[in-house]
Amino acid sequence: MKRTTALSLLLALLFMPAPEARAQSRSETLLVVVELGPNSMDIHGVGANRPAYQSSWNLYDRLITYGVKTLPDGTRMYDYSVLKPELAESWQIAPDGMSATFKLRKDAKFHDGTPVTAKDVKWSFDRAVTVGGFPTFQMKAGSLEKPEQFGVVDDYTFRVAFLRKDKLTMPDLAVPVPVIMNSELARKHATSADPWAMEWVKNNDTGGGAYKLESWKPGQESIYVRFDEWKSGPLPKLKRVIVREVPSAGNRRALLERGDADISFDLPPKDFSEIAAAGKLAVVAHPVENAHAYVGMNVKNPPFNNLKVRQAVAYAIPYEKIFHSVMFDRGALLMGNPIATNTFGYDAKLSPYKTDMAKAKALMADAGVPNGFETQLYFDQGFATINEPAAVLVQESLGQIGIKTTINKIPGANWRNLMLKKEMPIYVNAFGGWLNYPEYFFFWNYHGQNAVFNTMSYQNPDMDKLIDAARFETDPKKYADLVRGFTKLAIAEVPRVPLYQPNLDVAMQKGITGYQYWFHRQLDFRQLSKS
Amino acid sequence: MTALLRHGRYVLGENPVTGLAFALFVLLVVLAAAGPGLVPYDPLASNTAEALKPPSRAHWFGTDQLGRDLLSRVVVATRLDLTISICAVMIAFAVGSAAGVTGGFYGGWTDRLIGRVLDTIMAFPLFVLAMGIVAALGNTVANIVYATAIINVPFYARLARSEVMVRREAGFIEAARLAGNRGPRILAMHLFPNCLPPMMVQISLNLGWAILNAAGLSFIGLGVRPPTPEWGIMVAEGAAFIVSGEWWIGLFPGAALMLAVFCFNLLGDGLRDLIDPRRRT
Amino acid sequence: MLRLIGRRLLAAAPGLAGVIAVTFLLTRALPGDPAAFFAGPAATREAIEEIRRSLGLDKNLTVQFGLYVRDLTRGDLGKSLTTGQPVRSDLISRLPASLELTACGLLLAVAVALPLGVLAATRPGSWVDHLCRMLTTAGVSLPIFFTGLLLVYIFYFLLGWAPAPLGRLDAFISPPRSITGFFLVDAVLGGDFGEIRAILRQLALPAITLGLFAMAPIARMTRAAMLGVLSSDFIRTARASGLDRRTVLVTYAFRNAMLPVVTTLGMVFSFLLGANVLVEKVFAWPGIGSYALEALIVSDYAPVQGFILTMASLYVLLNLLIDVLYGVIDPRARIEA
Amino acid sequence: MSDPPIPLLAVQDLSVEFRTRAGVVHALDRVSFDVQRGETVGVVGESGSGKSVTAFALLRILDPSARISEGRAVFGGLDLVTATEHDLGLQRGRELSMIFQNPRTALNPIRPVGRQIADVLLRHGNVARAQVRRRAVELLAQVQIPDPERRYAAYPFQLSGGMCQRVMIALALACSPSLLIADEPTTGLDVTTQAAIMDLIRELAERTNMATLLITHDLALAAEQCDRIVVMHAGHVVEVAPAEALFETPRHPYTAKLVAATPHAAERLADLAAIPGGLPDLRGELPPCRYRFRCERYAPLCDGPLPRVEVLPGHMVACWKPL
Repeated sequence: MKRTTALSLLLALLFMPAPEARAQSRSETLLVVVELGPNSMDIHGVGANRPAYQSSWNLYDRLITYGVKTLPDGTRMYDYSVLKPELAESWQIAPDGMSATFKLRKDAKFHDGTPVTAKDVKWSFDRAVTVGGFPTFQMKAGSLEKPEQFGVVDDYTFRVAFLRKDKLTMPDLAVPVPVIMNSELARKHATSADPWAMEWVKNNDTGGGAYKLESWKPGQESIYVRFDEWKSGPLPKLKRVIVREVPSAGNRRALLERGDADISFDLPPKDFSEIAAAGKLAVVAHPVENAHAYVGMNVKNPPFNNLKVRQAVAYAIPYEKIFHSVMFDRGALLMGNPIATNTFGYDAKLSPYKTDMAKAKALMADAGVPNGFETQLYFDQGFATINEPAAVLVQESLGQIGIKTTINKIPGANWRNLMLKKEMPIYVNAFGGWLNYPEYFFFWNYHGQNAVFNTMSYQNPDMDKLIDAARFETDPKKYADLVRGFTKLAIAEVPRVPLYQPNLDVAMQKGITGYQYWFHRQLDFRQLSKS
Repeated sequence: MTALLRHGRYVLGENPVTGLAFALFVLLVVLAAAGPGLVPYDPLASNTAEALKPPSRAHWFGTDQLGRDLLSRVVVATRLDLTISICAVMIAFAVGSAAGVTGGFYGGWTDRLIGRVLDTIMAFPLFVLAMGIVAALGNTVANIVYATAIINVPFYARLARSEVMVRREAGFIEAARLAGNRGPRILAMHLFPNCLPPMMVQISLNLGWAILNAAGLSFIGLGVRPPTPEWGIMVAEGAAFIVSGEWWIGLFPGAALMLAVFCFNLLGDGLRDLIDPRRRT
Repeated sequence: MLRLIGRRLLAAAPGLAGVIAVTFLLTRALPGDPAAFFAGPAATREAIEEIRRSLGLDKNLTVQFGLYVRDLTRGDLGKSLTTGQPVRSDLISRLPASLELTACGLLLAVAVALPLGVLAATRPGSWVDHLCRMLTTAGVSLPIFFTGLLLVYIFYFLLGWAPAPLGRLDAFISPPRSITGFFLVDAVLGGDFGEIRAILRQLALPAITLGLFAMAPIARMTRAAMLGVLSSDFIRTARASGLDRRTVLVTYAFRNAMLPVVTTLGMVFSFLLGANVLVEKVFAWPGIGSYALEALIVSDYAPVQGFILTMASLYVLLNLLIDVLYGVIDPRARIEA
Repeated sequence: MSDPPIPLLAVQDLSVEFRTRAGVVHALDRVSFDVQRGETVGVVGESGSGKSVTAFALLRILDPSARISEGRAVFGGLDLVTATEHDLGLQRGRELSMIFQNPRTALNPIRPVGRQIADVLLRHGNVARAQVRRRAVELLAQVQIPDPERRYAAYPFQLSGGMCQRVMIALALACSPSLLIADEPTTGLDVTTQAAIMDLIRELAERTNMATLLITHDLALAAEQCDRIVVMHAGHVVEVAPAEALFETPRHPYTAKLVAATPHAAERLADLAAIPGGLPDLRGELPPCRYRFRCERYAPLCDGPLPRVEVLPGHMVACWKPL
């Protein structure tokens, strides 16, 4: 019948091989496939998500940045101990150590051609500390709190006054938040209700960074093109970068393996271990600094307010089983040690915990609950690929010492809610800090100020004393003792049981070189090249 | 009774596909009832040493990421999946036909009111409504059943209403009314039984659809609570392993799901042939 | 005809009002607290309260509902926090993608299911009948996301026939000049054959996945309708007056059988719009389905409400279209309306 | 006497059975009769006696579950039973056509009546495409449909029962067939329309010397319209005779009862004798004479094979003890 011939013609047409894609533009364009794309181009925007940091990092300049160091295995990473110039050519710390003066580059321009001056830096920093939410919080972490601290000496000289001698202030100027915005362009779109032009900057590029924003279709893709007049560093090699959102992890892997995508960094650990083993693609692995996945317990309410019960849990956790069959060894095993392997103060011998069911049962008896109890085990559905199997393994092993748990898979929005309420008895979660200092990690996770990340609502004045001292201790020996002090206390009190340090794995075609690991765990396009 | 049996045998005989579907249905019911007793392993016991093994003599369907035996999980899941779909469809059938029949029989503003409510449910994108309900009330099995039931109510209500509207003026209804039966008795005794045949077909088609709906919810993370074995969740988990080559994790639960839905749909067709007077030449 | 459209729209108004109210309540019942979610991980309580106030979520429900309806009348569907854009512009830019995919899916399903249904009806009880039933039922028995992933695995990953599941167009080809927003239509208007082929290749797998899912109800309804019509009196007259097989089957029987099939097509189309939420997730298709799904999971109200409202109005428009189509095919409906 | 002319239609020992859920139904058993050119033959019997099945069998438009198990039906040199579908297709609607009982449902509800007539004309090709519409309008006029030009585009639901039947007739006579089978053409119509339709059929038949096979349960109508009458009972032809002879001297007990049960203007309702019993179940084992259970004249003799007795020339009766 004629209808079947029409159908077969259509099918043949569909499945003929594609026309040879424009090879020339392919070699200068990088295709990144991600699970979730940016929801804003403005790092100061309300609710800007992590992919938004990547856009801002590449679209904007900062005053200074970190150096680079090459690891024994040949991979490169940022060096948090070395600060290098970016927009600022040079800077001096005042003799009294209470301020820093930056000399700006004279030839730097914004994407729309207007020259970059100190007043842009002033406007941008004032914006960061007053707009509230996460950016203001991050600036405060480096004692950058008030607009009065920022002064314009002349068009190309900018001064920052310190509130206190905080060794985090200078490094905090190199994190994604303190960007330099084209204040003239932004102010044109500001209104009385929106003085900082949040609405406009969210969707537009007021930067002067190495890449300009070519187009952005939220929820689909964002395309960046090289800013050829960029002066704040060596001109990047890639002309164009496309970040395309592909929700299904399976498809992302298929795209990589068939060579249609160049780079991806949010695949499940199992895929990374198999891709690495296959060797067709290059996989760069790097344990995430100052981070760990943990089983947290609420120390305020029974049953986990009882230290013996917490220790029993610490001995019942199947560390190796989780690390192998959930993470496929992609990371570093911590077995109860709160400090990450590549963070100052790490000492494997400090933590006594390992999987020892007999000891765990004994501790349960000592705790006065030999036949255990019922409770609820929670995890964030957003990270279900890893947390769900881990929760199931934890549930099974805790069951063997009498702790019967039902698992609750909580959608993203509700997870933040429960974390704020701090009512979850026991849960699987993870945290990573940007600034690679142990006291910065403890300040967020163990300090009595009970920040949202102190999910266990653990408050112990001794712990607070140790952390606060360490934050402002300049003598290296005393600093080391303080760090050892609060680490041992955290292990003894075990409000949470650190499991492992996850990897930031990045899979890329063999032709991609120059990848560098950054603390914000996003891609820096500026060092990448594609042969 | 013998006439029905002979009639039944004729339809099954003449139409092997319906026969096959009926056999499948019996198998499913047996698995649901005796499943947990028959399985070689504990469906919840993890064994990481044996993780991600392909089908072998020890594990006919292979093992999943935590080393749990897939055959046991697929078999044990039968009970849960059948319960979800049967309960959901029964609720939808009860509520739907009650609404449809009352609407059709009494007419007037009750009919219009019920009609508007049905329109609202029908206007909703069905799957999104289910997602909303489960997301709002939490993903317990009961909520999944209610969500699946609500979105199926309009099908039954519409069917019941049209059947009743057609027969409302029929002679025997007038006679029953004259004999002093009040409204509800007429509805229950006379009108409702007539709606049953087309309803049977809708029920069987719906059963299949209800299971698929539960699977869809699992795929977006709103399915049954882990670690309970349920086909939808296992297919959703398996989906992530297709590209990496562990095809069996998703395939076997998918096959079980397909067989169940397949069986219900074919039963639906078979029932229609059984009931459709025209086919009874 | 206009009277029919007017009457139909009027009848749909209460339904739509119901949808608006239920959506509002449903989204407010969602467990998550968007303020907490969008305040970011390091937010303090005050930061969250501040965001809650800016979102207007601190007012009581009735006030919020009043505000919502007022905005609605002004066509303002609020702002999505996930994409940061006004919901209306998101929906407008994404709706063509969903409609194009669903329409192609339906077209494929119809192109296969109608002949199958007719074939099965003309040879009841034969192997063709059973094959048709088995085939279409198999299509609908697998969860749609699984069929999608399987097709990607086989046709893209293993065989390499299909293009990468990267959404509506290969990353390196720019979309056709947008006239209607429907890539296929724009490309045809643009006349660039290579572009049309690229778009069709990208549409192939997702459309087939959707099509497979829609085939069963269409084939089953066609078979039943054809069986019904073939045993009617006027077909016997047609055969008795010696009309050839094709005229009897197509012009007489099929044309009449189209009436119930058209109603099913309407129902299947609206059902597909709901089901392609999952297909969009698998094929990274930038449609309104995946958009609403993302928003639902993070309890971002505005897009979910916008999506449901769009779907509800699409449903009403669709029913209207079916009635008009019904009138075209069946003079009785047209003349009595 | 020259040897009898070759009949237009000769049906010999036609048997039909239906495969149903409850077993095989032997609907027709060795039915035989002839129709001469230009003659009007009536086929009468209670409903369910196989009258319509005979008609459908001739045109082979039986239900798919039916099967012609034996017999021949020679029509103008062609055996309708064994003819290929193609050859039969050429005959249907051209040489041999049929009209049905409920005219409104027997027409395509969503296609203008004129177009339906045009379809038949186009199919049998004896009218050029350009002329088809004019010819169809002429046909509508021929069957006395008022304002045929406008009615061409009308739909069946817009016409009355009588009007639809006229369209049916126009449809059937479009290619001036040599034999018209009319299956209960006037049942369900009011008496005046009934008479008009029957007159129309007879007038058109005479004009083209067309033979008519009138199937009806109304004996009075048959008597009035037909030259010869075939009486059927439970799939058997029990008696064939010229109309008057059948009424004056019915020879088969069943025919006699039928005649007695037919109201004449004169008689009163009370005199009408009902025929006891009902048609036998055609599925089970059946005695050779299927009227046996209802026949007072039954005798062991009747258990032999059913005879065909030529009691008078042209008057056949299938009974061992005719009246």
